[in-house]
Amino acid sequence: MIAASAGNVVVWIVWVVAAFTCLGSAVAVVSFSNPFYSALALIGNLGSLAVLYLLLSAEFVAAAQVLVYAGAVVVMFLFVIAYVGPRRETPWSGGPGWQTIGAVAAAGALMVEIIVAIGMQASGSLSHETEVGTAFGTPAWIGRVFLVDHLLAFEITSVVLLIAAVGGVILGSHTKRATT
Amino acid sequence: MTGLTYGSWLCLLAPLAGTILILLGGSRIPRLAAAWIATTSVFVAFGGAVWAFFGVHSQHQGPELLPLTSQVTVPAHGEITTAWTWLQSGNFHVGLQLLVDPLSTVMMLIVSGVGGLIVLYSIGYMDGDEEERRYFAYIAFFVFSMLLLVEGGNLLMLLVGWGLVGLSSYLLIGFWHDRPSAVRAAKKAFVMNAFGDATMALAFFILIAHTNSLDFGVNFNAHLSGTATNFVALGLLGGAVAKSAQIPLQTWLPDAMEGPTPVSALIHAATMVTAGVYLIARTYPLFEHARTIQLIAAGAGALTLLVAGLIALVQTDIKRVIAYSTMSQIGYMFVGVGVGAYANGVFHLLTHAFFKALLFMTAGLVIHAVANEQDIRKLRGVGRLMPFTKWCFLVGALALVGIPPFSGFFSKDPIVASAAALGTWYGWIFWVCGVAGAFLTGLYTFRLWYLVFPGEPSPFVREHYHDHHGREGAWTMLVPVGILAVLATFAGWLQWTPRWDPFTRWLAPAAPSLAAAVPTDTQEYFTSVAVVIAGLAGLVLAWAIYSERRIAIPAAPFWRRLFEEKFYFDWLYDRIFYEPAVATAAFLRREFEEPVVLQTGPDVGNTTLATGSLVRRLQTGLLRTYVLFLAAGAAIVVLAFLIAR
Amino acid sequence: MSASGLTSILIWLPIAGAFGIWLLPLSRYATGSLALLLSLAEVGFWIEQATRFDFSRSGLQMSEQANWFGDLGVSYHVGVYGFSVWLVGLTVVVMAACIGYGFWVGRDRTRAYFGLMLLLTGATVGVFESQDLLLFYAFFEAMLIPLYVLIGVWGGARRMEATIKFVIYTMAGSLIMLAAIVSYGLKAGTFDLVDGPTSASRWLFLGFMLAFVIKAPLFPFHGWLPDAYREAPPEVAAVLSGVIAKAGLYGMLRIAITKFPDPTSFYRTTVLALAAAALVYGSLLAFRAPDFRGVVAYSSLAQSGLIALGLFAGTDLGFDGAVLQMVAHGLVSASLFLLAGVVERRTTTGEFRLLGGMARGRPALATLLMTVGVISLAVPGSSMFAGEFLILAGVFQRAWFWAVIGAAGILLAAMYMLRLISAVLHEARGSTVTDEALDLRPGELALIVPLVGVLLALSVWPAGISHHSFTPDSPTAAVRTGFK
Amino acid sequence: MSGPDVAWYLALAAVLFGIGALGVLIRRNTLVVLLSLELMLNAGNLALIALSRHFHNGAGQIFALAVMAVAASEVCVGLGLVVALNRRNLSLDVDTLSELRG
Amino acid sequence: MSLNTPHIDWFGLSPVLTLIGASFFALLCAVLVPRALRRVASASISVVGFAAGIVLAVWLYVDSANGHTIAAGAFYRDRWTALGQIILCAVGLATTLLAVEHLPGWGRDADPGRRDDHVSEFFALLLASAAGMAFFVGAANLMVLFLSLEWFSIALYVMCAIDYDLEGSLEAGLKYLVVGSFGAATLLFGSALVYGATGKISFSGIATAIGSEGVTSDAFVVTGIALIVAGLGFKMSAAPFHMWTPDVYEGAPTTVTAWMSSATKVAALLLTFRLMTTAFPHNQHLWGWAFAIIATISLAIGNFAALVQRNVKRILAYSAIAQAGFMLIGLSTGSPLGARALMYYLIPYSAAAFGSFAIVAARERELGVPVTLDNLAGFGWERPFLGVAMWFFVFGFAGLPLGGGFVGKFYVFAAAYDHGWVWLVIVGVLATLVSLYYYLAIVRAMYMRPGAELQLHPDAGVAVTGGAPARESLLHVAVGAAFVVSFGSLFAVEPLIDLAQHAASTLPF
Repeated sequence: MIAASAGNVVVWIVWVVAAFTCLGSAVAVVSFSNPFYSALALIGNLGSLAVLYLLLSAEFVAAAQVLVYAGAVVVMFLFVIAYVGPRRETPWSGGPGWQTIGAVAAAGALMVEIIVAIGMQASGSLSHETEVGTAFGTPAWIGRVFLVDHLLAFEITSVVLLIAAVGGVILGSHTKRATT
Repeated sequence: MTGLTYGSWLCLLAPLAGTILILLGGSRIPRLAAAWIATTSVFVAFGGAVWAFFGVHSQHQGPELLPLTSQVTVPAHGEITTAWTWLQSGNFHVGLQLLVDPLSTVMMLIVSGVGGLIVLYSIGYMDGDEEERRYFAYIAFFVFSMLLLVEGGNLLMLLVGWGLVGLSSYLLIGFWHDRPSAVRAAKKAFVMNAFGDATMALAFFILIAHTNSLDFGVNFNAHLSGTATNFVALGLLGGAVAKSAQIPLQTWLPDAMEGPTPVSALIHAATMVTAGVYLIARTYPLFEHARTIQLIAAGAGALTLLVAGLIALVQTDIKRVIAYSTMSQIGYMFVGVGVGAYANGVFHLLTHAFFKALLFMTAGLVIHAVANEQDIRKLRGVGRLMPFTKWCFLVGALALVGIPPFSGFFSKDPIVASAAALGTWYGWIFWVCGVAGAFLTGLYTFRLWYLVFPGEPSPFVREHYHDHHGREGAWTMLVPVGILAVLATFAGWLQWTPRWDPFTRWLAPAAPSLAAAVPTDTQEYFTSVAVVIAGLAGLVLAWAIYSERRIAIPAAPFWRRLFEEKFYFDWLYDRIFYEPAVATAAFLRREFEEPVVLQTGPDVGNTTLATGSLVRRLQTGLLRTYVLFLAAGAAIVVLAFLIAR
Repeated sequence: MSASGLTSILIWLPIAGAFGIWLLPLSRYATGSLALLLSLAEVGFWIEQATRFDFSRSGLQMSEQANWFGDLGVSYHVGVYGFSVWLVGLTVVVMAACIGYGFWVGRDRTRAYFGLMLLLTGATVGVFESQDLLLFYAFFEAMLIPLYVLIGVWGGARRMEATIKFVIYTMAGSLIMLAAIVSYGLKAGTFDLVDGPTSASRWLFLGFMLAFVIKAPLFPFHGWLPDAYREAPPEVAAVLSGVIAKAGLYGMLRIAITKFPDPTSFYRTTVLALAAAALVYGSLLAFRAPDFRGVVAYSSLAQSGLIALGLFAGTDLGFDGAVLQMVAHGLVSASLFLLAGVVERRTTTGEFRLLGGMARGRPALATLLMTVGVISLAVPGSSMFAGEFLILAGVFQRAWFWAVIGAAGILLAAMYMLRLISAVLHEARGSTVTDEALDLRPGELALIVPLVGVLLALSVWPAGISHHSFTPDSPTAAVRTGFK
Repeated sequence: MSGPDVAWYLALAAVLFGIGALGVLIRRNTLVVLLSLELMLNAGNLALIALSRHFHNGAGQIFALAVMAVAASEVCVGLGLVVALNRRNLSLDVDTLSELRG
Repeated sequence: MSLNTPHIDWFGLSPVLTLIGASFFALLCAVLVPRALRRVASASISVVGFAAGIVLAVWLYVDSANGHTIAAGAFYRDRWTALGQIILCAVGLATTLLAVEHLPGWGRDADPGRRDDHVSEFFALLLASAAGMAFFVGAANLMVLFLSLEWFSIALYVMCAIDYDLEGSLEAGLKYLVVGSFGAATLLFGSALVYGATGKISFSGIATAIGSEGVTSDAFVVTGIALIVAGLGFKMSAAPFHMWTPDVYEGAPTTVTAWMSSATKVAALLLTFRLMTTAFPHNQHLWGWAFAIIATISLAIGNFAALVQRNVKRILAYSAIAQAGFMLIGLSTGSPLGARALMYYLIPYSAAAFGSFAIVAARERELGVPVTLDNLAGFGWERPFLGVAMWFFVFGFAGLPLGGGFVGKFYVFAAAYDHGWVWLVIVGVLATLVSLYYYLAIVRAMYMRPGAELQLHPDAGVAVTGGAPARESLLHVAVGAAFVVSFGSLFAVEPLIDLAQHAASTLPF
């Protein structure tokens, strides 16, 4: 696919840019010593993912990504970070030595194994590409799928969110704290 | 059921009843009551024995010497009664049986008769002991066991009686249980007898394995190979020598003198120790089938009668001297039954019961009168104060030495003669031993006599002698002694083999003497002369040494020491058996049980716990470690799947 | 009630009683007497069972079967054979005596104590009566639970190690047995002991045997024994050696030998060797043991060895003798441990060097200890003698030297028992033997005399058991046919 | 329009997943740990969406949307915990939270 | 535009819906009911909810002889689900009884003004998590699986941390959250891969896809399965994914621990069994072995680590890991017998697990400090009923015939042997042997140490009489129920096995 037809060079360029942004920001999230920057980096990561979603013709998800994540979640993060104040901490430090080594080994192993698996499949079940219609990924289509095929999932999601909200309230409630 | 059956059961159960009565009575009945219960029960037993005797007698046809049969059949002149099946498994079964035949009736009479006299004697002897009741319970129980032994209608019942007499002997030897020496002696006696029981049991196992039965009626030899028979005989012999204190299992008897004197008289002279003789006579077919073993028995007897005689020479304890003489006399009996002259052996058993009991009881009188002193060196001249005792003892002594017309003469000489009758080299060896034994008997017996009875009473005696209301002892003690003195004198006249032999004929149906062991008259006379001369020689020598001091006691330190150490048997057995056993036990306990067996469990446990604390260390409490494990686990599973797919 | 009902009643009456006692808030005295009453009722029911049992018929009698879980062929199946009847009898009698003893000495935490004793009774009876492998296993394990607490709570100073050791040891065996049971049962399609086929698998045989040799125990699997017997309260030790150990031997007879004929003959020599080792080794150690209980403990090791000899002799006499011996020794060791307890209560110790001279002035104690002692050293004519005679005669038919070793063991038995008797009763009075150490009280007599009485009765008629365990066919035949 | 085929997206997702995992494993600051968890979930999302397109069925996208909600909830609770910890003046360094161990 | 929304079998979902409903009402109590009444009100709502849940689940069990999926293939309505829901609701009911008397911060050192904080929310969360689990066991596709997993997980995170005055509680919550989310992410990625291999997310669809396209050994499938195994293994706290368990169980309020230790396992194991047998029957040679190995590791680690613990909650936590190992033995066989074994095992297990933690809770409330083997001394004599119950529970765990655990072990061993895995039986046997030590240690601590020597218990007086303090009557009821179940299941094996058999009958074998 390096010998890509001229038609999708653009797509390729976009993809590469997005991919590298994604990875770069991810690395940044993990490696910034200041959680505040990490959170900002996450925004970049999410944005680049949104772009990739667009390439995958999942407009609605891309939109949701930007709104829900970049919009809500990260902002929540930023608030909390601001609340607890900046706590700098250097990565790769602390804990027993074998912890770090093990960490790299385990994470790396997982990654490599999955990539290997993908490599094995690249020629297999993944090779045949299905051309998708224009309706694919549009909000309307999503809505239909949501309400017809996966109604239950939809409902569950709401319950989960509710529970989380309750939990947040319980844990975050300032009222009547014990004298510590 | 005929008279003899009733008689036999009455004879057996009366003493048992006595025991139980005394036990149940406990401390609620007065001491004398216990004593008289025991005595009566034994005399009742004697009555039963007499009843049985006449029962058998009525059936007893004239004297026929049965041809040598190689099997024990239920005798024509007696019968077996079964109370119930005592032990049964598969098609092996043993009944609680009694056998009444000439042999057993003789034994019953001896046991219950002499026993009765001795129990009567005990009344006086034990008077004042604080545990009298226990004593009489024990002694009645002994009589029961002994009767079970002689009446037992099959080998297992015989063994039961055999073991029970061992038990009661243990109880009586250790009667004064706060004396460590007594307890030790009792244990020794029991364990040695248990050894005999074990060998007998093994012999029985062979019989069971081959014939699946232990009845006298079975023709064992038909089923047994020569070797098997030899082993059976050997096993039985082991029991016999243990019980009868013959070499090599003789060492317990002298120590057994720790018991009260009547006990020594009853158990270790008159009855129990002669059980070995009875056993061989009872199972003679097996022995005759294993002739070698039978001759070994005779050899053991011959050896014992010499060794015991020699040891007796240096003993200083009055009872021990008599004890060794007992061993030696039983040696004679073994020679008798060993060569095959069962009647002679049993006859000597009979007379010996009388005169040996007599000797012990007179000794008992002395001991009782002189503050329980048993050392003959202190007792010099006691005869002056106790004439009756003195003369009775003399009777016993003469009977023992075998001076005519006392009973020993009639019973001892035929044994030696039958040894000669064999005509073989070993026959003659037995003969020589017999004669030599007679000489020793004379020597040690009259050594005892001259040391104790004649002459001026020693100051010790004068000081400690106290009579019993002007008599030498309670009448309960004197009467039996008198009776036995009479018996010891005349019992022998019952038969004089060259001329008349009703006793042999009486026994013939039960234990017909081996034809080869029936001496010719010449042999008889010749032997008698030899034995009597030997006996007199010993007597004279003793007179010369201990009375007249004509001859100094030969100073042979080595021999003296050898005799005093009883030929080192005890020493040897300690080294060979007891100490190794103790050492092994201690070693196992120290080196194996504690470090290995008991420690293995805890060790494993601790190892496990150590592993536990290792695993525990993984639990660092660090969140990241936990995640790491999760991730690593996932990675490994994925890898495994990718490989194994 | 129906004859078969008896079988279940014997199991469940005490268990129900246990729960009853735990639930009812009764006073100390009431609890004790209720427990004693129940145990005596057990004896009564057993007598009923024994009288109703038809000894002339072969095969299982008074059996009851109910579904437990059918998909694996496991059922609640109980019933008795001749020998089970005797072992059940042994159990109920000994338990009654021991409960009585507990009552007499007034154990604290009354309700817990008596509940557990009753639970133990039920479980043990269950072991002897259950005819389903899993049921057997359940009861086999259930015995442990009360024992654990009984030793652990009412035991001596070092009770903790003792209990842990005891439980872990025995469980190690029985869990392996569980594995064996699973595999046997699934292979056979049923866990029923009566219908179950015989198996030729040596592994399974070993799996079962391991449990039994530890429980019995045989040399060298007796690591738990000395501590448990020393630390347990005397009446519990009595139960341990008198009854519980017999469960292991019963297992050998009922399962290992019956269900695995080929492995049995394959490993016969091995087991006989272990048994002989146990006999001699136990006797030797008993001979040097420094205290009352030590002697009895190691002597029961020796006795287990002897009984195993009889079982694995594989001869008529061996089997009959073994059953007889199980009962006889059960009673003997129970009585001995109770006597040990009695002595310890008076002198606060079982150490020989502190004891002695108790015979003087204590006729009852002396007589009883003497009687039990001489019976236990198998003086001819005693029930123990009958048992040992049969066993050795039986094993002699297998090979002569086993019998010789056995005879040697008997000789040693005489030595250690006499040592015990004289160390406690005779010679100089021990430093701990005061005048306050009275003779047996009526209560104690009432506990021990019956046991001794039964022993004497057995001595008068040992055939009563030896010939009424496998009848009518010869034991070997019965075992070969799996008691059909 | 065509582009890099799904394998590339998946590979990207895998790498993202790995980076996220690494973040969780090596960072001690609770907040960053939470952020890294977000990365991992997003990796899952990316894969789902790529495959959803590949198979041309909506399940993947729905799944992804649901996951977003879930992620949001997790963050919500997680941040709640952070606040609570902070209020008790406890360090946010996860390594110091090892009162429970052994 | 018209949406022909799928027909929803509301009855099939009724237990879940009931629980959610109850949860909402409980939540409303937090705002509508005056503080004084909240505890009572929300507790009673919870009781009603769980009771109704049980009733409906039973009804479902009776009514769904032939299982099928509902709500567009998202949820299974069959007896496996129903039976699982019954167990869950029962445990939930018991937990409610236990929780009524639960005081934040163990009451004593928490200031009395706050003892009723969040009590309604607590019950709401309890019900919500129960609903999540009830949904989880019935999940029919990967999405529902993931979502319901998160559903009850999040609820549990909060419940763990709800005693936020105690550092331990917060720590437990955080640890659980992070590890849990990591596991969830793993699970998610695994699902994605499976989806990638088959294009399906419904279990049956996946199975057919794998079967038809013959992609059994497809790299995506196996990798996906592996990641899913890891994700679920975490939930059932099987080694090596177990590390969070001891800490969380110890740190969380004991009430919550009791709930988690029994309910979570039920849900996770039942779902896993269904997932594996329904979606990946063709890969049993992989996951079967995987679970066998995991079982072995769990048995080893759980038992060994438990040996050296002093804190009773930790001991029980490790024992929970080991127990998971036993149940995984049944699971790993993937056979009908294994299904029966698992289902049966869960019943006495959940009862005993709940009960034992409940008893620990009782002791905690009595002493006001964490319960260790040392301060458990004399407990058995002071609180006879609880003592005996604990005795039965732990011996049941140990596989002694004092509870269904005995038969359960027997069953899983049978399953393993039936599957030809003798080695697994041996492993199980040895593990049991090791486990004895600490189970016995608990009983030893309760009965064989004189309680007098530590002057901890304020109310030893009530002990001797055998009567328990009245204030804990509900706790006693709960323990009693658990006791009845765990002991009764030893005798009522046949009926329970029948239930399990029918439940398993709808699984494709």
